[in-house]
Amino acid sequence: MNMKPIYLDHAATTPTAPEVVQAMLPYLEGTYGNASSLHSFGREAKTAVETARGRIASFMNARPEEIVFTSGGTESDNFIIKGIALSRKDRGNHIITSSIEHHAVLETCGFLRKQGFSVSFLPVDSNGLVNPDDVKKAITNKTILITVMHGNNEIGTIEPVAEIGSIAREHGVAFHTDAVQTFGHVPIDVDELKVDCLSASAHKLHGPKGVGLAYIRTGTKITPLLHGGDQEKRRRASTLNVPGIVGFGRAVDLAGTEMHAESSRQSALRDRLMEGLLAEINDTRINGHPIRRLPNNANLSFAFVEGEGLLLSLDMEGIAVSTGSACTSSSLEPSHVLSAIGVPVELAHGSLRFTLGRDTTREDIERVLRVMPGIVHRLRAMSPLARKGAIS
Amino acid sequence: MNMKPIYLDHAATTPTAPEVVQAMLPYLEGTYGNASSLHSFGREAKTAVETARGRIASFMNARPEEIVFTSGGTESDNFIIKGIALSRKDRGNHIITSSIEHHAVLETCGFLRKQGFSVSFLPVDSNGLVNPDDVKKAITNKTILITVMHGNNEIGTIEPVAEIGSIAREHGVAFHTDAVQTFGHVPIDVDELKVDCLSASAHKLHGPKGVGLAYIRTGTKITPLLHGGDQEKRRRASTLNVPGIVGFGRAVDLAGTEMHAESSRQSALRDRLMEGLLAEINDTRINGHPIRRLPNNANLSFAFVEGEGLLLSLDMEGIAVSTGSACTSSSLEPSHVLSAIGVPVELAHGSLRFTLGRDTTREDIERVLRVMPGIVHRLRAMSPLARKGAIS
Amino acid sequence: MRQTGPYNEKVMDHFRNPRNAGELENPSGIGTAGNPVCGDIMEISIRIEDEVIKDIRFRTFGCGAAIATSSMVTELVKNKTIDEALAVSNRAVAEALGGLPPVKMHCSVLAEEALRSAIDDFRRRQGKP
Amino acid sequence: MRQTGPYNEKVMDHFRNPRNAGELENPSGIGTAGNPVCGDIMEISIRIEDEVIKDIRFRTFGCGAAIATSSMVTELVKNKTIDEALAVSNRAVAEALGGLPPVKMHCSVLAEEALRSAIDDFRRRQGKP
Ligand SMILES: Cc1ncc(COP(=O)(O)O)c(C=O)c1O
Ligand SMILES: Cc1ncc(COP(=O)(O)O)c(C=O)c1O
Repeated sequence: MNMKPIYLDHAATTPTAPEVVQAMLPYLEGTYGNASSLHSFGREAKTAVETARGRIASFMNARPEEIVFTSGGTESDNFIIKGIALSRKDRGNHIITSSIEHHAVLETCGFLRKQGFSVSFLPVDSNGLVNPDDVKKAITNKTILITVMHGNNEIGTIEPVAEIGSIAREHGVAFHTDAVQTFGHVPIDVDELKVDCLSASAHKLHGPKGVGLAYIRTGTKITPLLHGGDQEKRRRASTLNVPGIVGFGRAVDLAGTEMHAESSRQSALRDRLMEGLLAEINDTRINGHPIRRLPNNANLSFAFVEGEGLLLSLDMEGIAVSTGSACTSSSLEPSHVLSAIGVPVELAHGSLRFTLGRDTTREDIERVLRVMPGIVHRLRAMSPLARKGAIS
Repeated sequence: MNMKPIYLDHAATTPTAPEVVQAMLPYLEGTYGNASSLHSFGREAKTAVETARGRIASFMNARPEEIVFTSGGTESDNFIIKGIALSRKDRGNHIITSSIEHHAVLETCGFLRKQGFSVSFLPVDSNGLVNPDDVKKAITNKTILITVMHGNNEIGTIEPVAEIGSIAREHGVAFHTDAVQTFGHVPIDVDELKVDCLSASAHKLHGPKGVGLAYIRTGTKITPLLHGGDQEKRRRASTLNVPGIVGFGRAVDLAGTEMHAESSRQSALRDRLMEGLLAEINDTRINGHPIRRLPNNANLSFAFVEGEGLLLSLDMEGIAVSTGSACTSSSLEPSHVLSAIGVPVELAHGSLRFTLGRDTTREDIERVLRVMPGIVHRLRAMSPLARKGAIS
Repeated sequence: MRQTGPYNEKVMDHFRNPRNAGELENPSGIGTAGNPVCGDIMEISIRIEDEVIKDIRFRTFGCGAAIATSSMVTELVKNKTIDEALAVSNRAVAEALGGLPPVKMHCSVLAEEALRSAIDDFRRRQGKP
Repeated sequence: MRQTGPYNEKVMDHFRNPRNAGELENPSGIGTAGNPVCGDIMEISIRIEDEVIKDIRFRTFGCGAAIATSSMVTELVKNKTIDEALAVSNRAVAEALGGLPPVKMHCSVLAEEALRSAIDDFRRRQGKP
């Protein structure tokens, strides 16, 4: 098999853009100072960090001092959720979230529950949408934090964040959104979204792995997760990852330039993929919202077969996809997101996520459409669930 | 001023070695998969991570599964100290540490104190050594954790970690050491050191910024700091920083090859620097242990002058040094480490840390020795503290 | 054994080219194990003559390891006596495949169970316990 | 103003080439502010003729900003009347330097204090309140 590999797992991580690598190299090679040092080596590093911070802030309509650099989306989620919970625990102990959050949010909420907080996990409709009315009804006088994601990493549904933000403001409750999947892919304006805090991760938008950000609106008190030195105005200690932050800045620049064009290009290809698969393969369904969804996300369930077999078969063809979110792809349980939108368990087991990127071409999609039917057919022929008549 | 810049602040951060950058590039450019993904992109990434983990483990005589990759020394310290404290809080609430720890340890202990833990900060002698007898005396039946650093980041003193480890074992108390300054600079064997947990940070040994490790001995229960996906056997969630980890692995390889030779080369240069400064400049003292110290660390106090003025004057000559640890170099208080070893406050204000590295040459040291006396003299001439007779 | 994925080459070979996939017409016994909710279900049909498994087929809904263990178990017991077949443990199946990742060992248990269940079905049809 | 370090070029210029550093012989007044424990101490000596500061010198133990503000305050008040000098606020010193980092604003306060203290000393020697 000597065909060009086709990477359709951009929601797991994206290729680092060549422009980003170029931007990072000087800070890996020559300009290696510690951004906290007073001497010229340190000052050069600091200037680079502050330039990146300024650009990223303006990209999301925030102020530079509202951006705290972290090691990624998970740290941002943990920092914000635990940090707000701890700093507000005198006011209440109730947190509202949705049942389709990323594990970085769900497990953090689970941890806080063990520490004495109480957590409401709101249901979603069959398209994966949280109902803002449910949020309103869940608020009690103990509620200190609402955390609802911007775009779902599995099914791509984009949540009504601004509406939830209005409700949070009316009730004086802090509001966080996990924007790891949307940042750099759809426009983000923290004022329009009415969020107090937001998480993002550079490697999801062609930036480097190991760097992310927490947006913390001015005036929002938060307890640090990493205690230590004075970095990041004492909100996050540790030597700044200068090359990573510079790369993140460059990736955001690229997103600023390309996002609109890429979003329509990718969603057209994505639609072709979904329609083609539906047309060619019986007993297939699309998961997630038909319209309010990430431009690069397609999630489909193929009845009677199991996702890992599909994934391995595609991998043998050089095509990389995912069965669930990457971090749970070795788990045996079906996706909590597919369960939440009511996909029957057997069907959930037969689901694949295709996520496109900057490097995805029309030919890539056509090749997937050529090989998928055969793969599904072969596995269905082996499956005890497939009634003969049902096999496409 | 067109002279070659001289970097003598390796304790703040080190230049990333060219070999390390070379090793990272393929993982920034082509092999960009998420190490949790099942497809070939993910598996290549995973293989690279596991190769690095194996090498790093054997470098410190640990098992691969005892290494958890983190974002740096601060995260490792926070993870281990909070994680052990939380997981053992049913057994007791007492933590023992020293008064000369890095802020990443001190502030974390301070945070835990606010959460209801009690912390003993042990004194050190005038060379900066913790007395193992003091540790023994401080242990109560509530003690759950002892954390004492391996090598001090300001004065370079190397603590009697193995002796403290024996005491911790006798009493069934978990023992952590912050080895951020020693890792890759002096030999480390977790069995000889008798530690249960250890922190290290790649950028202190010519590796990249933004990656570190927590060593967690098999059988040591620990609550995660970053909750989320299943990475790192559920001890630390978040997409693995593949290029960073690969770079860390390469840096450890280099340390394995060069450490012994570099340690004697650097300590000879360091001794020449200390002796030269003492001989040329009156009213100067050396801080830290005369023998048990990091091979690359010189810390001196120059009476009657203030450190920042010295630092800026050296910076004007292209020479980078530090007044305290980098992360506190913008603080007004004198170093807590110098206070703890009994340096009078005025003298503490006039202290500089010179830390050498792989790239430091004999000529660099000679140039420092040529310019330092004039700089001190000039500032002393301006100082109201210097009695005329005392000015060198 | 070389790992080219989550699985070694031998597992991948059985996943790619499964032996004895399908269903026997008029089998002497059929057995199943697992359930679709857990994401794994195996069905084994056998033809037995003189206490010997003369022919065997499997159908599996499940991950790569589930398909490979099904394939392997059919190879291991084909042309064996029932007693010999019953002596094939789940470990033996996993070992014949050159090992399975720890999280996938349950697949080999399912393969053993499906086989036993097919043999039980055969005995039941014969009126034996 | 361009920042080439923790400080802008003007601050660095006064740090590199401080104006009026030293001590006057037989001054009309001497004042100090700060203390070495905090890491900053300034000493200002003045020669006053006809209520005008004819000459002024400083000695400072402290950070770059402390040295630069000392230097700047001496420039600002030299050849001014005492009343004019007393009207020079710490903000004015900082502004004349093109700004100071927030953590260093206290240095400009010390400079103002040292000057006032030297003027007080002069008054005391004159027997005035
Ligand atoms: C929605 C969402 N939140 C959080 C994360 C965690 O980000 P990271 O892996 O960079 O820590 C991810 C990706 O894995 C994600 O998709
Ligand atoms: C002893 C010690 N511990 C912890 C740290 C923190 O490491 P990092 O900055 O990589 O988080 C440092 C360095 O800053 C250190 O010297």
